[in-house]
Amino acid sequence: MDPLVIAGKIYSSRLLVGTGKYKDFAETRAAIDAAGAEIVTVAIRRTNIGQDPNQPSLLDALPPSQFTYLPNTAGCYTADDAIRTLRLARELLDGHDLVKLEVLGDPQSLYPNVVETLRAAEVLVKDGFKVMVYTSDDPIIAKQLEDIGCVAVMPLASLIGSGMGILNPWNLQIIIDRLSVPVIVDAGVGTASDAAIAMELGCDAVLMNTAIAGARDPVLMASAMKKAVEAGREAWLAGRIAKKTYQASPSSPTSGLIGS
Amino acid sequence: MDPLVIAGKIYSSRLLVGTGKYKDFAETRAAIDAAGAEIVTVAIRRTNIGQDPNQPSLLDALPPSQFTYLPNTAGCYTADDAIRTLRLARELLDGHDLVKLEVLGDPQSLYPNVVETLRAAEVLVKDGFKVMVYTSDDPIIAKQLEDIGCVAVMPLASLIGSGMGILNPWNLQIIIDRLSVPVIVDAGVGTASDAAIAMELGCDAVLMNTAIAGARDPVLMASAMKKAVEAGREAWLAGRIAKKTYQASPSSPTSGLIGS
Amino acid sequence: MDPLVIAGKIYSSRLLVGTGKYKDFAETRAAIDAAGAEIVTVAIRRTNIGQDPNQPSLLDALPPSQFTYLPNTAGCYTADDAIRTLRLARELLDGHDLVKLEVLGDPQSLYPNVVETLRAAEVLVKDGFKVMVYTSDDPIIAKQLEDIGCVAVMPLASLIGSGMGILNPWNLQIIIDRLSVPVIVDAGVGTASDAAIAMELGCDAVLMNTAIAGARDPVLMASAMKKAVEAGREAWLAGRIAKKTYQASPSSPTSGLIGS
Amino acid sequence: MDPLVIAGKIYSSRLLVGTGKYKDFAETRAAIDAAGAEIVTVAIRRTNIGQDPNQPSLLDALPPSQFTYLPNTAGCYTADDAIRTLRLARELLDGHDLVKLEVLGDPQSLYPNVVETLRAAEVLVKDGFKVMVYTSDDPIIAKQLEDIGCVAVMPLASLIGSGMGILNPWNLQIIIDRLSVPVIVDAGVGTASDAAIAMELGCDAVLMNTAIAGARDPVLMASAMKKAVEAGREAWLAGRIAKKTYQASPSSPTSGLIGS
Amino acid sequence: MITLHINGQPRQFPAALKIADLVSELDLLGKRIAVEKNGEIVPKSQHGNVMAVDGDQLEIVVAVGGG
Amino acid sequence: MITLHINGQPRQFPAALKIADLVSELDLLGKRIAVEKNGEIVPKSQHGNVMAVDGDQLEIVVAVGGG
Amino acid sequence: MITLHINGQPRQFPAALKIADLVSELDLLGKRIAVEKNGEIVPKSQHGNVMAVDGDQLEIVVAVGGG
Amino acid sequence: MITLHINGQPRQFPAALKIADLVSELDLLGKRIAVEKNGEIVPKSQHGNVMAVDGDQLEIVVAVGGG
Repeated sequence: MDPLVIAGKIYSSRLLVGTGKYKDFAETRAAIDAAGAEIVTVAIRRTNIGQDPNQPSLLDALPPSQFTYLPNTAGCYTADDAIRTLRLARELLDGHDLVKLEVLGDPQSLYPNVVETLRAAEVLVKDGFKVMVYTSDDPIIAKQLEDIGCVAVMPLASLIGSGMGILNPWNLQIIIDRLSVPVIVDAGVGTASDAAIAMELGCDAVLMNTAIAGARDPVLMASAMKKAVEAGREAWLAGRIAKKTYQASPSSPTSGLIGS
Repeated sequence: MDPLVIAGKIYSSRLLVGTGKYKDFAETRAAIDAAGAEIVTVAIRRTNIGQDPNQPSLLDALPPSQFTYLPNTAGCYTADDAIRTLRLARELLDGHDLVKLEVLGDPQSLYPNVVETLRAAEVLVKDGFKVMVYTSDDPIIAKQLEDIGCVAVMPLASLIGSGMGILNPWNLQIIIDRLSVPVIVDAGVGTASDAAIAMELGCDAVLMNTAIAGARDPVLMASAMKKAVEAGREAWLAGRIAKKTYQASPSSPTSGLIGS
Repeated sequence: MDPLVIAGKIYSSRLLVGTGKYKDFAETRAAIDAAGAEIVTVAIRRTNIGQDPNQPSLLDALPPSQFTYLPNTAGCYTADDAIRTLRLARELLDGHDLVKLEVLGDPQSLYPNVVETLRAAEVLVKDGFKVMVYTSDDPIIAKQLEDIGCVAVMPLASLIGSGMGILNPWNLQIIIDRLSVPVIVDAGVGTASDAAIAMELGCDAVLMNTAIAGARDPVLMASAMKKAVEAGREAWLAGRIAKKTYQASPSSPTSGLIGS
Repeated sequence: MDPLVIAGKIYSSRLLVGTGKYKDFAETRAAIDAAGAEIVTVAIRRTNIGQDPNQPSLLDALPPSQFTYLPNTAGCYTADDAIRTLRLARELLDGHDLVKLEVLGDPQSLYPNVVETLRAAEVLVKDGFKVMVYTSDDPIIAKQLEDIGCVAVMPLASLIGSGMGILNPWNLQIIIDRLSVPVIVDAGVGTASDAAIAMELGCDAVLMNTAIAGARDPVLMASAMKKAVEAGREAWLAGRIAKKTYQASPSSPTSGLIGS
Repeated sequence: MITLHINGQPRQFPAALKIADLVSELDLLGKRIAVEKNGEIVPKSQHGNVMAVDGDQLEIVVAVGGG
Repeated sequence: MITLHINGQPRQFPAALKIADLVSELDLLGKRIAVEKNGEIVPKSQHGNVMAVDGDQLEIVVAVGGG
Repeated sequence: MITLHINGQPRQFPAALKIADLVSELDLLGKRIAVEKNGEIVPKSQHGNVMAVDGDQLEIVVAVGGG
Repeated sequence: MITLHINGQPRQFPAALKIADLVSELDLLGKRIAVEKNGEIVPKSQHGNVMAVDGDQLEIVVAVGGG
C-alpha cells in the first residue's frame, strides 16, 4: 500500500493501535502483531512503589526497537498536566519526541477540550515535540492545530470507547479536504467496517484500542482491522462507482437474449 | 478463513464476482484474480452469427477448470425464460447444474419479481438444478425459497448496479437468523465498507460485479473487496464490542496520574 | 390541506389510525379525536359467548356514522382466512366494502406474505370489495396490487409495532413514483418525525396504531402525529431546499459589514 | 404548548426565524406570520449612503413592537467585530440587549470559531448583553458558554444553509442532557422532519432561515415548520414507544380469530 | 339433542333452531354481529329463515379494537 | 429451399440438415455452444442425428461476461 | 474642508459638524440607525453634541434582513 | 529525618539523598523510569548529582498500556 508519512518518517501500516485493556502482555503483543501496527500508543503512569520490580513490563513485550512508541496524555484535563506528562515521557523514552496529545473535557464523555488542546499544542510544538493531536471533528480547530505545527491531526469518529463508528462523516470530509498533514481518525471505531469507512473518506490512517482489545477475540479482530484499513484505503485509491439512487444498471448484456 | 459450503462443495473465498462490464478479458481475469474469487457468474447469450469465430471467448480467459461457473438468467422477466436459459446453460457447460436464478420485475429497477422467482425455483429444483437464487430482502420469500430447496439465497443490498450499499440491514438480519442455507448478499454493493458491513451482519458471502468492474481501477478495487469481505467475516467471528451511545470508557488507566 | 381521495371518496385527514391497544374506549376516542382521523381500522373477532352483553362496544365509542370503518384481517396467515374475515366484516357492517387486507407471513415478524396477499386481493376485488392492502416495500408487488384493482397500496415502513421508522425510503420512493392509487405508509412509525418523513417522500397518508396507543401519553402523541402528517405534507408541497453537502450559504448579506 | 423561557421572558412559539433571503418584505412578513414566530433575527449593516431614504425598511414590515428582535453578528470572523456589531445593534434598538452571537471560522463553511466565540461571549455578558450563542455541537464548548452566562446555547444541526439536517444527534443529546439554559438547534435544518427530530431529541426550540426562505413556497414551508416544531415537542412530551429491532407486536387481538 | 360448533366450541341444544333464535339464545340480540354457517355468510335478512342443525359449524363475530 | 429461424433471424438453406452440419455451416464448430430446437434442448450427443427442417426455431447460445 | 470616512468611504464636508447635522445631511433623519465614531458608539442622546471632525471614522448602520 | 512526597505519598528517609540512590532505594534500578522533582524533569544524566531534600515533590513514572 502507498506509505504513510508522519513527521518525515515513512510507515507501511495505516493502522495505529493502543496497548490498553488487554488480558496480558502476551495478548497485547499477539494482537498488535496481527494488526501489523508499527505505531503503538502508551500511557505514562506513576510507578507503584513497592511492587515487585521483576514483573514484566510493557517495554519487554513491545521493544521500543521494534515499534514506534506514541506516549499519550490520557487522563489529562488541563494543558499543564498534558505538557508535564509528555515531558516525562520524552525523558522516559530517551528524548523520543513523537507524542499523542489529548486534553479531555470531562471523565464522562472523554470529549476533547479543544481550547486547552490548542494551548498545550502551542507549548509542545515550541518545545520541540512532534505532536499528533487528538481533537473533535471541528474543522476550524483542526486547521488551527495544523497551523500551530502539529504533525498529524486526529479527529474522533465518536466518543472514546463507544464503538459508535463515524457519527459525522461530513465534518471529517471537510477536515480531510483542508489539511495537508495526515488526518487520522482516532476513537469511536467499533468494528471493521467503521475503519474501512474512515479510510474511504480519505483519512490517512486510523487509531484504535477498545475495538480490538474489547472484542471477544482481540487477535482475530486485530487481523480484521488490518484488512479493513487496507480495504478502505485501496477502495479510496481505486475510485468507487457513483451511487445511483434509482435507475439500476444491468451487469449482463441486454441484447442477445433468447426468445426475444 | 472458515470455509464456505454451497451444495456440499467447499470454497475458501467468500467473494463471488460477475464477469460483465470489463474493458476486455485481460482486465476481467486480472480483477477476478485480485478478488481471489472461485465462483464467477456468466450470462447466456445468442451467438452473433457470422462474427469472427476466432476472437477470444470468456471461457478462454476463465477456464472452467479453474473457476466454478455460475450461469445466470440476467435479463429474464418470466419464469419460463429463466428456466429455458438455465437448461441451455447446463447443456453448454456439460451438465453443470449450479446456477444463479434471477427473474426481474422490470428493466428500470431490475428489482426481482419474487412470484415468478418462486415459480422458476420450484421447476428448476425438481429438474435437478442446484439453485442459487437472487431475491429481494423479503424474509418470508427468502424462507420459502429455502424450503423449495434452493442451495443459497441471495437477497439484494440495493438495486443492481446502484452502489447504494445495504439499505435495509434489519431485513437481512431476519433472513440470516432464519435460514440454514448460505445467505449471500447480491447486488447493490458500492464500495469496500459495504461488503464488510454485509459480512458483519453474518452473511455467508457477497456477490458483486459493477462495484469492481465500474471502479476507476477495477483490479485495485477487486483487491479491496477481497480484504473487505475477509475483514467483515473476521470481525463477525471475533465478536465486536457493544455500542455505547454515551458513557465513554478510557483505554488508559484512570489511576496513577501525575499530580493527582 | 389538499384532500385525500380513496375509492372516489374525499377525506380531509391524511392520518389513518388503528383502534387497538388502548386502555379503554374513552382513551381510544380521545386519541382518535386528537388525531383528527376519519378512517379507523377495526379487527373482526369471535363474540365471547356468555360475556355480559351490556358492556360497551367499540361501535358505541366510535359510531360508524362519524367514522369510516376499515375492518382489517390482522392475524390472518392465509388468503382464505382473510377473505372469510372480510366477508364477515362486510355482513357485520351492512355491506360496507372498504377494507384493509393484510395476510401475514408469521407471528414473530408479522411481515406480509405477499404471495397470499396477491391471491386474496384478486378474489376480494372480483367480489366487489374496495381493497386497501398492506404489503412490503417491494415495488413490483406494489404495482401488481394496483393492477389487480386495489384502491390503495399500503407498504410498511418497518415491522408492525416496531417503531423503527422508515427503514428503506428508496423502495417507498419507487412505489410512490410508479403508482397512481394512494400510497399509504402502514406500520413501523414510531414517533412524529417518522410520519413527517413518510409524507415528505410523497406518500398520500400514514396509518398507525402502536405509535399512538403505546405512547406514555396517547392523546398528546395523537396530536403530535396529526401535526407531523400535516407538516410533512405541507413541506412536500412547499418544495424543500436542496441539500448542499459542503459550501454553506449565509442567510445574512455578505456586504455592508462594518469595519470592512 | 408548554412555554419557552429565555432570559426570564416567556414565548409561546418554539420556532425562531431569520429574515434574510426573502423576495421582499411582504413575503418576509407572510412567512413569519405563517411560522408563528415571536423572535426574529436581523443583521446589522451599513446604510447605503445616498439610496432613496423613503424605501420601506425591515422595521416597517416587522414592527419591533410586535416581534422580539434578535440582532446577529453574521459575517463576523473575530470577537472584536462581533462585539462592535452588537453594541451598534443595542444602540440601534434603543438598548435592546437580547442578541445572537455568532463568530464564524471561514466564509466557505460558516462553521463557528468556538475560541473567538468564547472570547466574545465573555465580553458581551460582562457588558450586560443577554447572549444567545451560535456554536458547534461540541458539548464541552456548549457547557463553557452556559457557564460564561449565555442565556441560550444554539448548536448547529449542520452547516448554515446546507439543509443537511441533524448530522450528529448524539452530540446534541449530550448538550441537551447537560445544559440548564435553553438549547436551540440553529442552522442546517432542511425540511419539516428535521425540525421535528430536533425537538424530539429534547431541544427547546429551533432557529432557521434558509429552509423557509429558500423553499419553492416559503409561506407554506413556514406553516410546515410551525407544525413540525409543535409535533416534535408534543412527541417528546408524550413519550414515544421504544424501538424494537425485531419481534413485531400486533395491534389487533391475537385471540378470537375465526376458524382457529 | 343437537350439537352446534359455535366459535370452535361444541354446544348442546334441544333441537334445530333458527339463527335468529340462536342469536337471542346467546344474548346477542340487537348486538352488531355477523354469522357464518359452515363457511358461508348468513345474511341478517336470512336469520329468520336459516336453521342451525346438528353438526353445523358457526362463527359469530363482532368488531373490536385493532390496528 | 428451407427456412430456419436462428436466434430470431430467418435464414435460407438448400435443404434440411443435421444440427452438426448447421453448426459447422455457422462456423461454430468446436466453439462452446448449446442448441435449443423449438424450445427443446438438443444435447451435443444428438447433434449428429437431429435434423433441422423447414420452419424450425433454433437458439444457439454461448457464455458471455455477465453479473 | 474636512474629510470624514463614512462606512469606509471618504467624504468631503465644508467643516466639522454635529452628528445630528451629518445624519440629516445624509438624508437619514428619522431613520432607525446607530452611529459609531472611531470605534465608540455615539448614543442618540449625544448626536446633538458630538462633533464629527476631520479624519473621523464613522460607521452608520441599520437593521436588515438576516438569519 | 526528611520527608519526600513520592507520587503523592509522603515517605520518610534518614537524610537527603541523590536521586540515583533514591531510585535504588525504591527497587527501580535498571527500570525504564522518568523522574520529575518539584515540577522539573531530572534527566537521567543528573540522577547522580541532583539531591532529593526534605519536602521535595517527586514524580516517578513508567510507560504502561494505554490507548
